[in-house]
Amino acid sequence: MTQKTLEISNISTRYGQIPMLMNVSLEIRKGHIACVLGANGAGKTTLLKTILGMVKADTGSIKLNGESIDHLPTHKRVEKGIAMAAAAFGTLHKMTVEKNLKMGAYYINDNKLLNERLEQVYQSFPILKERLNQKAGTLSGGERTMLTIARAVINKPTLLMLDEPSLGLAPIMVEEVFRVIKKLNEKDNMTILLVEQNAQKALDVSHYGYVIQKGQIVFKGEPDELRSSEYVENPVAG
Amino acid sequence: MLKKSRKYSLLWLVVLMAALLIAAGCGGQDAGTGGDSEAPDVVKLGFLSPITGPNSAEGAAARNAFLMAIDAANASGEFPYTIEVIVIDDASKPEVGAAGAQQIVADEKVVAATGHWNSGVAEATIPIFKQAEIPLLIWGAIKEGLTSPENYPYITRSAPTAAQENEPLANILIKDMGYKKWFIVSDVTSYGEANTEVFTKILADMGCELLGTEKVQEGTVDFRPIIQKIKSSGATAVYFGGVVTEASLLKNQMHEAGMDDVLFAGISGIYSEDFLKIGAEAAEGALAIKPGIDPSKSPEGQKFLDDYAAGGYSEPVGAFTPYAYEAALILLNALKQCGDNPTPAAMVDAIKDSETTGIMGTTTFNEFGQTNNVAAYMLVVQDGKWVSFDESEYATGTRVLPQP
Amino acid sequence: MELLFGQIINAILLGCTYTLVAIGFSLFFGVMDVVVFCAGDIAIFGAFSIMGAYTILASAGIFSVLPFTVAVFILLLVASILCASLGLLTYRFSVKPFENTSALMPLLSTIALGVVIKEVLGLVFQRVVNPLAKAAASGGEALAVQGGRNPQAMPVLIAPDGTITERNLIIIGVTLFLLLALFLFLNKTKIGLSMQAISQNKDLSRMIGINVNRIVILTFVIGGVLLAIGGFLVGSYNTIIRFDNGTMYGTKGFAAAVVGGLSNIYGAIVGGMLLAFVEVFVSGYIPNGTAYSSIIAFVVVVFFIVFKPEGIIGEKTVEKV
Amino acid sequence: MKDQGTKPSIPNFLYSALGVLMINLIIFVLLYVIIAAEFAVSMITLLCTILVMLYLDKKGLINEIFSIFIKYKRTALISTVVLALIFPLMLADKRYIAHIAIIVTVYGMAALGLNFQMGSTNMVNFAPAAFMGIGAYSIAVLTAKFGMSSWVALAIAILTSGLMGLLIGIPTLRTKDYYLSLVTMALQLAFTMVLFNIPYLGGPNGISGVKPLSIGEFSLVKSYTVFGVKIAPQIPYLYLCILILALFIYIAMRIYISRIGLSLNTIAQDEVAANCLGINIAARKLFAFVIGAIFCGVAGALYGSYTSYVGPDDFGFPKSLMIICMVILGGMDNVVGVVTGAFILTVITEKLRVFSDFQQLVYGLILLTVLIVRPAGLIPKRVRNYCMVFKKNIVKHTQD
Repeated sequence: MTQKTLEISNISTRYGQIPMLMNVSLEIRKGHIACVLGANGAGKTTLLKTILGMVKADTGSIKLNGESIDHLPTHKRVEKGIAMAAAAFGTLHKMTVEKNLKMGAYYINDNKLLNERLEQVYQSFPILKERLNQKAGTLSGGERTMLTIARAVINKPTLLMLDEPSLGLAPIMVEEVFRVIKKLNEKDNMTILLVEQNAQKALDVSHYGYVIQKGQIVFKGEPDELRSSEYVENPVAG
Repeated sequence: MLKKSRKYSLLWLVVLMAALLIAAGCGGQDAGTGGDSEAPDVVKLGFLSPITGPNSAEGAAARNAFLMAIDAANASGEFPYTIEVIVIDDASKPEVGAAGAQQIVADEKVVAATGHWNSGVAEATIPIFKQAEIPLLIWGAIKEGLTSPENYPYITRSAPTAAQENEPLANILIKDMGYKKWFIVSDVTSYGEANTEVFTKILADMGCELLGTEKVQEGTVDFRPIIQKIKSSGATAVYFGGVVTEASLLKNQMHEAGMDDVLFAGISGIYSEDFLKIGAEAAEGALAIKPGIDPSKSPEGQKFLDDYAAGGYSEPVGAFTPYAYEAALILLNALKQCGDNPTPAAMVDAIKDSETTGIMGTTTFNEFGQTNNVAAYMLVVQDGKWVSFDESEYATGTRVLPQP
Repeated sequence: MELLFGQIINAILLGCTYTLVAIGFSLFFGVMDVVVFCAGDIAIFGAFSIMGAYTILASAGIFSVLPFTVAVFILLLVASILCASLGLLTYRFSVKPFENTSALMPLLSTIALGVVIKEVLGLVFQRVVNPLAKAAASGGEALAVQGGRNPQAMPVLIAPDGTITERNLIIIGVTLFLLLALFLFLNKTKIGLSMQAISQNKDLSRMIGINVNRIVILTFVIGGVLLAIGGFLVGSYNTIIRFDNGTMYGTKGFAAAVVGGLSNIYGAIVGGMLLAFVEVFVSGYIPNGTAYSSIIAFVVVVFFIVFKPEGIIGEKTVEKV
Repeated sequence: MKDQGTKPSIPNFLYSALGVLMINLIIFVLLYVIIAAEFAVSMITLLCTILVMLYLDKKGLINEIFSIFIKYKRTALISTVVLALIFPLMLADKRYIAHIAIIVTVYGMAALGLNFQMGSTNMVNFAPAAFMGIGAYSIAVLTAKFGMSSWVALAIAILTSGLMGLLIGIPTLRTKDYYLSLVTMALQLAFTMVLFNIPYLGGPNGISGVKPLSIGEFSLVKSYTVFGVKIAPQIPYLYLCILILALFIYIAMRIYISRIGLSLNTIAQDEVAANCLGINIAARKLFAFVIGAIFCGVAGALYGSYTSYVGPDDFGFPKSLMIICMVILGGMDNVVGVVTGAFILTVITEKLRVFSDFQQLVYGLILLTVLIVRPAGLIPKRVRNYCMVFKKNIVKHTQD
């Protein structure tokens, strides 16, 4: 039996009068990486925010591990194990890297466990260990992306959502980021929802893919199916 | 269609204009039908004082006293008409006062007005009364230039000016007691300004040393920087030219800084129960000059105080409350002179030539409307009470004021 | 020399009162990104609530039974609760409705709320002496006596000239204690850290799982308590509280916060002290300077805003596009 | 004021010149009743009017009315002018009411001035009263101390207030939002304190003996007898004020529909974007400050010369707050709304004189309520329509 970590059915949201998402449905199996591809303004970030409860859905329902989380506020959803990493949202720029990570582990009250987790994170992200006492605001773009991912991972979330991790990074950093993502999935068996513009890279690591356009899912399928579809062959310009 | 409507519109305009003009005309006539020759049933007086705002205690007490006098007059049956008072609250703001003055002069039955605790407000209303040719008798504002040849005879004043009030104080403190080193603190109001100006001049005339002048904004609560300054200046006496709250805070904080060896003297503005309340123990030994004669010394005055106490008013008698009462007496006296049908013009003459003996002595006006009655007496705080200086333990020598 | 020393003490004391109000501004600004202009009025409300509580409790005869410190504690507690509630009201009616509008709306609405608070205080209390000032001055004996009778003179502790009195030490001490407590709270507790996180990045904080609403509400509660104590000190320092002083403390506190750097709580201390020193020294050393002290203080503020808007210890922010 | 609740359109017969006339007439009758009636009647009428206005606006009928006015603009203009001419005559025997009317026009001008900064450009300027003060003190000093003709003095007052607007505007170019507000607030507070402390300007005593405006020998603040009827001394001055207010409204509308107005709005929306569009932000902001200062300055000058006394108390922070309140209450960036706001607040202030202890409280509550319940004001800003009142198309392509 395949467990579904996340099940979204018929979500619609609006920004003021403007519809942002229309009847979006998607699901992620446990231990899979699913990617959502789409252009700027297609509604990718809104989708993630809706899952996290930062944007209210007008209709539809969201289930995490088969349990409805529609009524929960954002912080409760985080407690349930959804973590989101988004470089575009920035960091706590006046705090040190270490504090940023600790703030990420907001719900861990046990100091021993916290230190354990921190150690694990340092192992996965050696780049951060060198920067522990540096203020987050002074990090480079790649380091910042790593920090946001690390901060999300520290909770060992049921579902990790990554919002355009490759955005604005040098090619070599992009490679690195996707390597980390793959490792998180394979080694730590983490379920990941990856939202990307960089379709090729995303599909390389994903198990399943969706294409979103103007707030609607227009295509879904295995990575290979997506690759051969019109949506990816003519990648939507960013 | 458009043309037609335009035609209609013009027609309508004409009709409309005619209708409105007629309405306006009727309105005008209605108001005009006040009998001019017959004796009126009602004669109105205007009264302005700050009933709300920072000086509300003084203003309300003055209103009480004024109304008390008018009610008594109405009850006495001496007048063939009822005297009504339009009480206007000027809130110590010139603009509000000016609007109030407009309200008074707009009433055709008004024959005279009296008012003002604040000189600034008086400045704003004087042109209005002058222009409406209605006499204004000032009972509380003390700035020098309010009564002047230009304003005469419409503007008269039964209260002393700043100079008339400060001179007796200076005479006692400088000539009699010998305080020579002064420091002046005042608030930045026209009252404080007027006092500072006059007192500075007096100090210069009497050959005293003025070691510094500081002006504070109304509402200041922290006088400590100034007190340090006074302390290091070596002044033996502090003159405060403002009103009660700031005065009592200054005295309080001086006491706190251990400066009981410096004399604290002020103008009538600090003579108030609040000074004692806020100053508490620190108020001891503060001096204040009060214009007029002590009401409790004369039977009429004592009667006024008793009546006021019996009236059950919440505001205590202030320094100028007797003046408001006196103003009522002056106006009533003038009304009597005018006979059955008083007019503003008749009142102007009646007031300027009046000679009224009330609770403050006899009031007559000089060639530009200023009162000739300039009595004043000094008070001192003794055991949390204002006591006439001559009767205090300070005068007998039981207690001593700071050394000059 | 004695003059200088005395004036420095004056400036520090005045600076303490400004600082406490300024911290309120910084706290609210940090977390909500709004200028809560009625902070000064909340502080004055705190002072009045102490007074009101005092009057009520004293008439019930409670103070004659309790020791002085307990009595003061009770009064502070009452004031804190009332101010915290007022802080909540402020949030509910003047800040929350404008979360998604132009940043100037909450500024205007809190100014309006400040006017309302001030006028209501004025109507209810007019100006009354703060009895606690006297109570503190007399070491508790006068507690049972409302304004008026026989507070004892301050015991002189360290005294070149009697300027440093017990009360002044209490004021400085309480301010330092509050600052220290605030520092520890912000850096060592989860709530404090969350507040910092929210002030740096609100969306991210929600994403991390911080219950932003709860923390914001808590901020207003804590701010209210701080301001209540600030009001208590202001009242004790001045020995009098006026209903309309809130506007003055509000403007000065805001100015101090801006001079120090609005989003930086420690900037409030620097700003408050700077402003107080400017005022006291203009007043104390320039002949007839008192009239100009506030003007010069404002000129300093304008200068800072125009030439160094990030404040003395604030960090320069780059315009986000 | 009979509206069929269900029908979201205006009865047909109002779509005509006659309708315009009727609406105008109703407006003027309401104005007259509100301003001249006794306390209770006036307040109830005011309240009902506001409720009806809100109702009409909810149904979108206010815009309909505006469009009728635009359609029949000639009738609208003529009838408005005629009514504006008649209005003071109706107050001929009521000096107090005429006084209120003058104050209304004065604050109308000041609120229009502030609207350039606050409404159009979203710069909350806390110093409109200071600008008024500069105008008032200019005319006071020039006429009372130098004995200048009051018209020359008025012209110089315009210059000085414009100059002050420029001076105060310059530092604000570097600042935004709160910081701008604080700068203007500090300037406003400092302004009053400076007035209090300059002996030449009379300190707290202010300056009295300001000459009233006059045309030749014909003083505008004087009682005249026309056709045997003694007319209140305010009436000539009221005519002048209405004339100037009308002129200001015209200027404000012209600016609103011009490119400048549009660019001010753009700056209000997004300064960076405005800059990218090639709008000279500095020039536009300064323009908003200067013209606003001039409007306020003229208002102050007219006020000073009318009361013949100026004092620092009249131009303090509470006054600024009141003017801000007017703009917000009426509707930011809406010329008609702003003047309406000035009218309502001034009348309330005067009618509530008896309760002047509550005056500030009432302002505070009004401001708070309006901000929470209806932040756009009584008559909200409408979508731009460039062929509105005037014939010429000033901007051909709308971008809204």
